[in-house]
Amino acid sequence: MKVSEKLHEAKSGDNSENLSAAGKLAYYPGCSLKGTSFEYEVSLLRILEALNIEVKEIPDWNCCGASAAHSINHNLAVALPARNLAIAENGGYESVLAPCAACSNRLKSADYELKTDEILKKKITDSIEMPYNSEMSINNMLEFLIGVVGKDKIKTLVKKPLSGLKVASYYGCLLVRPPKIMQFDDPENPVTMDELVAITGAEPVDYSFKTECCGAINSLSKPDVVMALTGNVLYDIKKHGADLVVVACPLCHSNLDVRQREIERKYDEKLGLPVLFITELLGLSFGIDPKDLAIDGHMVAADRVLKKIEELSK
Amino acid sequence: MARIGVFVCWCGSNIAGTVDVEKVREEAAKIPGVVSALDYKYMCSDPGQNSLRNIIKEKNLTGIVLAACSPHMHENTFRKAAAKEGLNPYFVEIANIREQVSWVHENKERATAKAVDLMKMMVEKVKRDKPIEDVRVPLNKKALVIGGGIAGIQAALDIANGGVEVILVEKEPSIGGKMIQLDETFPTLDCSSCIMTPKMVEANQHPNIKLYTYSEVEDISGYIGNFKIRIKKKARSVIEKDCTGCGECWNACPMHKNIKSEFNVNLSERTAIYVPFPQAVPLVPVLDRSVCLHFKKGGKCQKCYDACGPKCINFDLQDEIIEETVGAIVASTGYDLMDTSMYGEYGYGKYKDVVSGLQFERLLSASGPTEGVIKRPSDGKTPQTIVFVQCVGSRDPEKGVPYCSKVCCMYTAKHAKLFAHKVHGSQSYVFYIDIRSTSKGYEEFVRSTMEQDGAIYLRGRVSKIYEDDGKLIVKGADTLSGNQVEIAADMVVLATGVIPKQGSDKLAQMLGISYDKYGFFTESHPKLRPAESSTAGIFLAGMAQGPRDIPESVVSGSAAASKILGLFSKNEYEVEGTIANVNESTCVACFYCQRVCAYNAISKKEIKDRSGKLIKVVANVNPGLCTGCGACVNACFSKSIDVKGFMDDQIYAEIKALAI
Amino acid sequence: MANTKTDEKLQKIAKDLLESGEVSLIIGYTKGSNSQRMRPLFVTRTEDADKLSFSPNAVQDLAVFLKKAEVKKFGKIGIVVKGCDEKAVNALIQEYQISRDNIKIIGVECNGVIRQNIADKGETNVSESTVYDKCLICEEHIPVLYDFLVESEEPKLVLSGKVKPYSEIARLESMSSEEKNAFWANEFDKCIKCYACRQACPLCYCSRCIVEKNTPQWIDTNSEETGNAQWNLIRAYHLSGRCIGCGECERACPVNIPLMLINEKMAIDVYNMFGYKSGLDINAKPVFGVFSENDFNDFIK
Amino acid sequence: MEDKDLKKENHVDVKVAEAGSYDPRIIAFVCNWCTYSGADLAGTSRMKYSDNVRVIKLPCTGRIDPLFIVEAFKKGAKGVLVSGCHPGDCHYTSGNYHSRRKYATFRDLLGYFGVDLDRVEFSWVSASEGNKWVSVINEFTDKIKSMPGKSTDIFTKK
Repeated sequence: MKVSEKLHEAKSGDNSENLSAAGKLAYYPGCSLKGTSFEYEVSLLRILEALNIEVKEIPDWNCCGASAAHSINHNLAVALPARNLAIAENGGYESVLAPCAACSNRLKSADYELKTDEILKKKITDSIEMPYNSEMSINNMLEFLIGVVGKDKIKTLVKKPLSGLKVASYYGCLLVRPPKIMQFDDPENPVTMDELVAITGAEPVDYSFKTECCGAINSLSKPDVVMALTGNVLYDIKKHGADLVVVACPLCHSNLDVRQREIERKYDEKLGLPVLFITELLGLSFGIDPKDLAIDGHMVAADRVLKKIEELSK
Repeated sequence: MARIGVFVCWCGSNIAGTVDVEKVREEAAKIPGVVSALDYKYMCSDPGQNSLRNIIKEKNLTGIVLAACSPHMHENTFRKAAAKEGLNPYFVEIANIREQVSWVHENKERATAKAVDLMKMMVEKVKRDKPIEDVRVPLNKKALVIGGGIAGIQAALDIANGGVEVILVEKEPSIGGKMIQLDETFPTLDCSSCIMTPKMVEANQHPNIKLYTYSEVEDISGYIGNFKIRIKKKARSVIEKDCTGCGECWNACPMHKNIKSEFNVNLSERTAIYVPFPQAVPLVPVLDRSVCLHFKKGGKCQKCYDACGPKCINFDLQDEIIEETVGAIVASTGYDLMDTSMYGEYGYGKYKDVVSGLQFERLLSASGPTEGVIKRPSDGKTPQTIVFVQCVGSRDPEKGVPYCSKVCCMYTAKHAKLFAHKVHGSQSYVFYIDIRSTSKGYEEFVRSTMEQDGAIYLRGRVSKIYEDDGKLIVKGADTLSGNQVEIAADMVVLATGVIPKQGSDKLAQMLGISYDKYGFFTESHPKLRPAESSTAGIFLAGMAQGPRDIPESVVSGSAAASKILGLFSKNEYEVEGTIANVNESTCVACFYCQRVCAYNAISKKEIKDRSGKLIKVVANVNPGLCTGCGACVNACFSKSIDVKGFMDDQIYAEIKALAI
Repeated sequence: MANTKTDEKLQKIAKDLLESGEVSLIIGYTKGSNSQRMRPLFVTRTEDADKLSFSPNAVQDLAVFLKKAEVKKFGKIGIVVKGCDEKAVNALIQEYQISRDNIKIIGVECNGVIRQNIADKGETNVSESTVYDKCLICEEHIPVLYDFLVESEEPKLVLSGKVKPYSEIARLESMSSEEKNAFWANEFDKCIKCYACRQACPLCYCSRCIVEKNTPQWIDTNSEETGNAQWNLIRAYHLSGRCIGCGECERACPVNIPLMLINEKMAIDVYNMFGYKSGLDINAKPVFGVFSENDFNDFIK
Repeated sequence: MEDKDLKKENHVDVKVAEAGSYDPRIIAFVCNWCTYSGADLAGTSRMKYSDNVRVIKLPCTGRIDPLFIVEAFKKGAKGVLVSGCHPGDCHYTSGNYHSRRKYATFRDLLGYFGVDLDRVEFSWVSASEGNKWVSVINEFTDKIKSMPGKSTDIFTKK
């Protein structure tokens, strides 16, 4: 028990400033962004470049434990994200960006548990053989854009306003829940993604299933359930007249995008709703070439929407 | 020189069976200052008391110790007996050798040793007793009632009818509170305004009641019998005594858009100069300066002034400060309804047809925005299906409050019933957790809503409400059948929970009364002193204390009134003399005592010399407020404050008497 | 010795304050009889302001004078304070002993003061091995509240972490009751009841100290083992949650009782239990003037 | 129930063995409204408990000054108990909260000075908890009796 340590309060970092100070922002990509959702990473890195913000990928990062660990082994489920966080913290980073909703959820949950449970903290830091003090802010994509980058800064980069385009934001479950841990936006009626949509100049579309379950985890085991749930979301979006959907979660994306054709066949009703990542939409409004944003990497082609954007901008 | 008498009671064999009372007596006689030591079978009996009185006289005693039963039993008996012989009653101390010795120990020798110790302690204590005089506080026989809802009006009327002057202060432009906003009242379905307006008028016209509406209590100081209050009468911009309430002014006001009517809970609009509702008391409009064109646009518009016959509009009126002195106060500030923004899934504020219970009340009311025809806010159509959601905020520790708001079960049943009566062939659904209908006629009322009026009650919570094709889809659980249900409704009514009036915590701090973590005022004792606050002279009534319905509010108003009339039936208020006392010569005015005092009993006192020059500031104890708890003594570093009856040197002497 | 820039700034502020009549007395430091000592200076005339000075030898907490009647009578007072001393001013304001309106705080940035015993032997270097322990844990090198700030010309104090401040506390905490008892019995045995600790403390301002109250006499006044322990206990207890850690009591003790080990231990405990540090905010309620329903309860059955 | 019976038996054992054995003095400072009434209730219920305790009654735990504890030690007490109303039950609304804060700190200070903290006990005993009073006193007495060697402190003359 060192006196000096006891009396020194943890100094909380203000992340809204000093963005230019390179090396302060750690980036945790997670598996999806390196694989099935490569579009997310490509577009993210492009807009960060445009925003002149440097992020550093956490060296030697490992799985966040999202898909299985947390339902099997509690200690493992905390230790996996804790290792990533500890690497970042010990590397002197002040905040972590985890664009994948599942990753950010796991990182935040682990951080929360370590903050509130001294015994667990001891156990985990012993097992990862690194200290961890819960001193970083952990951000999902929306928190990062709104809280760290800031709306004003994003606004300055919108070169090609998407006015006339109607965009529905789909939040899914993990971005805002559980509220006690996420501490971000209204868990039942979130609005941050809509705010970002509004910044691009597009019109946010309000609809009823913003936070309804997409079926996510049953994707492989019970595809029927997934199709029914995702179908509910997509048809409601369609009914409210959206041109496209934006998401900030790889799993949401794959259910809404990859399954769309199947859903159309099953319910015998056309949807044709391109599903973009919020980073791609922002990129478009920044005037970045769609190809550079990997927009051609989706199952539901966005050609029609891109054409509409071109027409509107004329 | 102390002349102490010690009396050891046998209490039959209750004490004498386990304690060697003679030995106790012998030991007492050895103590310096003890001039008389006696033992007797029953000290509390008449002969016992008489011998005690005789010896006080005979030996000219300066203090007595009774080694007997618990002071909680007979301390008063013996104090009274001593007082009859001219001895200060506080010069009586009890050594509890029954409840805390003979009844709890078995070994006679050891029990006797303990009894001797306790007796010695009390002898040392009584030697150091100082005469204590009970404090008499003169009473200003005038009462202040804060809040003019049903509880406050009832309290004011009862006090006034008892012949005592009352000042009734109401923040809003009219008295009436929440009750006047209601349509009909459960379980009798009599119309709220029909029973409320006569009371409001009576309060306004009562010769003993001085009514200040659109006014707030700004400051309160003093104590029971002598509270100094400052009331801010906000500038109404209308000269009350000249106004006839004709309505020409508000009819002439050009500002009649986008100002939401508070009375109709945002369901209609009002003008800048307005009366909140047609039966307002007093029927004098208020000019809302925050929206009035005259004030916003540099004095150009004066349409109301032009329209006013008696020319009683005066834009230059200023806030007025009224100072009064009262002897007692009733705090009846009422309640607010909980904000439901934490229930994003219910869409209140997003979907126009999701309304609160109080809004529905206005939709039902013949004086409401739809003149009593139920129309939904979005398109004015009469709904055929309404879903009522109970416990929105109540009994929800996660998002709202853990307590039950008490009135929602009943008003929801009433809403469903009135809906069935007004819209024939309609259907209502009620989601509930439990139904709480425990007063006279309440259970029957809920039953008939189900059985005769066909409301379908579903035991479960609503998880989500969303709009679909002009309908509100209500998703919820019916836990009795174990099914998920989805109801397509035209309208949804949220039974929002009850919270204390905004700012009631500030008022409580001003009054120096305690309040719970939600902000409801706390009773002095939850069961035995439910009308009293923790501070003498301040009484509580109505929902400010916690959720309750109209009859209970009326009862509590009357209870507070009867307490005040009882208090005022004497000319002076008597307080036990065991209160704190400041040593002004050593006090350094750090005011830790003031910080820990739960009763606001400590104030700053300036000591000045003859020329009026300030010498020093010291703490000062207000005898009317002090309860003698002694927290201040503990807080004082230099021991410059002490509490009579438990003085520092007495406790020191008690400990010393136990030295081994 | 020549005036440093710091001295010039101090003198200018003092002159302005006195000239404008904003204060009628300024309490500050001036150079002492030897080059390694600073002593207090009371300036009432503008021409004397030139004597004001500051250096890492300005050890004394001048706030102690604010409790003196002789000083109080001046009404409006200016005072030169380091970060630690300034906390005493704040605590005095919190406890109504002085009014914020009546005091002009001339804060000096301080990067540590040299322990006087080694300064007397010629030490002039400010480093982690020459300053007081309080400087090693100092978080207020710049005072938290001031009307004027005089920046330091001294280099920032570099902490290698090799010198552990108040390391004795941890050692004591790990001892058994008997060992602690023996440790303190030995220390308090030296006490001669001179009350220098009390006189040097800016927060011991009672006009009649508890030890001087004789009805009842809770604390034995003669200098013997049990009375000494009681005195030291009650002094520490009365300063718990209030002590701002200036260390003047320990410095004043003629028999070298390590009083800061007690004060600092209590500061840590109070912070751990109630999250409160003394003297940081003049608007904060003192920790023992308030309570929370959720206060630490574990020790109560 | 069984537990309680057992305790009773143990207690009787102590009594039998008491002649000539360690007989420590215990002083209890209690509030008038809760603990004193609780102790009275133990009496009216004819519960039996250790007779080593001497009770000093005060209006409220808020009045029980830490100085009393030191003084009790000085006068030879081997154990000191402070007891009052449970949180939320204080007759004077907050006296027990204020004293809890002070005692948390004072206790640390005593421990730091080498007083065995087993010798100072704090409890909440309500007016209806005669049985709790009995168990608090018995357990505390047993604890003090079991530690005759540890009863020195720097407040009493050696």
